[in-house]
Amino acid sequence: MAISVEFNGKQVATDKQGYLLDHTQWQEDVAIIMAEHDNLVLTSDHWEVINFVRQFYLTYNTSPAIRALTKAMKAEFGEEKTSSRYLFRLFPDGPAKQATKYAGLPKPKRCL
Amino acid sequence: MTTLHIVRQSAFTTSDFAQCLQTVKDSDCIVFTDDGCYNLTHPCIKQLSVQVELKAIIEHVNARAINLTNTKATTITMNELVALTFQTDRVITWQ
Amino acid sequence: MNKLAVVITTPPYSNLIITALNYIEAALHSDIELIGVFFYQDGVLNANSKVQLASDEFQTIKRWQALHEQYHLPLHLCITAAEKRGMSDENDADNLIHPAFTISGLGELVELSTSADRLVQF
Amino acid sequence: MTLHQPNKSLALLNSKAPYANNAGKDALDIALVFGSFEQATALFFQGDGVYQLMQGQDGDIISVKDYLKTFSAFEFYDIEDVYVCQQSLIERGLASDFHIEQVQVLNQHDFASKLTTHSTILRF
Repeated sequence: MAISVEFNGKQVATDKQGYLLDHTQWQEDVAIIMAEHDNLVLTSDHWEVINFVRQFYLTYNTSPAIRALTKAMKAEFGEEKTSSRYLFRLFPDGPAKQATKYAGLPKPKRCL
Repeated sequence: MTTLHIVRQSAFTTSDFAQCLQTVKDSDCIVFTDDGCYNLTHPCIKQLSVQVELKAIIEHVNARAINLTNTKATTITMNELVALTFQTDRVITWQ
Repeated sequence: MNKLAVVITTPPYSNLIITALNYIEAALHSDIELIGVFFYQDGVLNANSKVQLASDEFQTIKRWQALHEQYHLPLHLCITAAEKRGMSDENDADNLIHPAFTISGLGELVELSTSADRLVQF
Repeated sequence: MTLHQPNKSLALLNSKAPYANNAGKDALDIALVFGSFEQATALFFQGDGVYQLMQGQDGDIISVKDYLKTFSAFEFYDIEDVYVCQQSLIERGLASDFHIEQVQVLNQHDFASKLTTHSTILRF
């Protein structure tokens, strides 16, 4: 993975794993390009999660762990769309990690 | 249900022991280790209104030339501290 | 048998670490089972193999190493706390983590705290 | 993993103000992980630790990542029990004006009693 991601002719710096170094530089195009690298086409179901994770981070200053993510999403999207099986189908590398990356947020801590 | 309090800092420097004193209950045990041993001569130890056992690690007291004659404390070894860990129900380390 | 776990938040350059090591040694010699030690905050510096001490000072890392070798005592290192302090396992050049220590995370602390009858912090 | 031991619970006793060091954040990280593993976890604030709960603070002003905002997410980690020592508030001339809702103010005796209902106590 490059140490930057290019969109609209602009380079945005990332860490070695491809997470943006500055979350304020994020735009929706960034998520689309990151997903393309992973051979993933983002659907509206993906966007629900990506936007939710980003909003969670902006509100609480932390990216949610998977259990907290499903719990927080349940109130808004209901049982069916927040089961961890559903989320793992959308984000095979792990919903917390992958959605966090596409949402332009820092890499979740290794120890968590 | 009793608590073992391990106090490692001098009350002349930090408020850890003062907070320990706010938390300690009847039949608890306070063990002074390291600079916590200086608390045996700190005025705030007189605030103790509950019945607690006061103990200090013998090497830590002797190394610091602390005189225990006018205190209610007894000295223990590290082995005894390990045993106390299980004779009480939980441990709080004030450091 | 009574089970004990220890959390170390004291750095190796503090003399308070000697007390922690003496306590752990006393526990290993008694009839309780010490199931593991978890290093957190500045405690992770205990695993830094590049820490240099004069030969006449207390040799912290050698004591940890000896306890690990003699008693197979698991020494769990919170990797996030270690990385924050310049100790990484990502490549050999940066790897300052002594092999007696295991790369670990806070999930391990959950495991230790649920398995142990007492968790003591030093 | 042997989870769900009914008699096991963790208390995190916070004794440091929020911005000078990482103690509060380090304790919070433990709380969030224990919560994620469905372990009963309670937070206690005593001494300068009570400053972590006060309304209106903003670490961004001094370039500190403000972990206090994360306290508002406790419900998603099943952290319901947050206790503050009344004596510590009084000593510092503080009113019960907190940035999260579920804080319970306990007098010295009740604070100690509540704290010692927990099987494991870590202090930061």
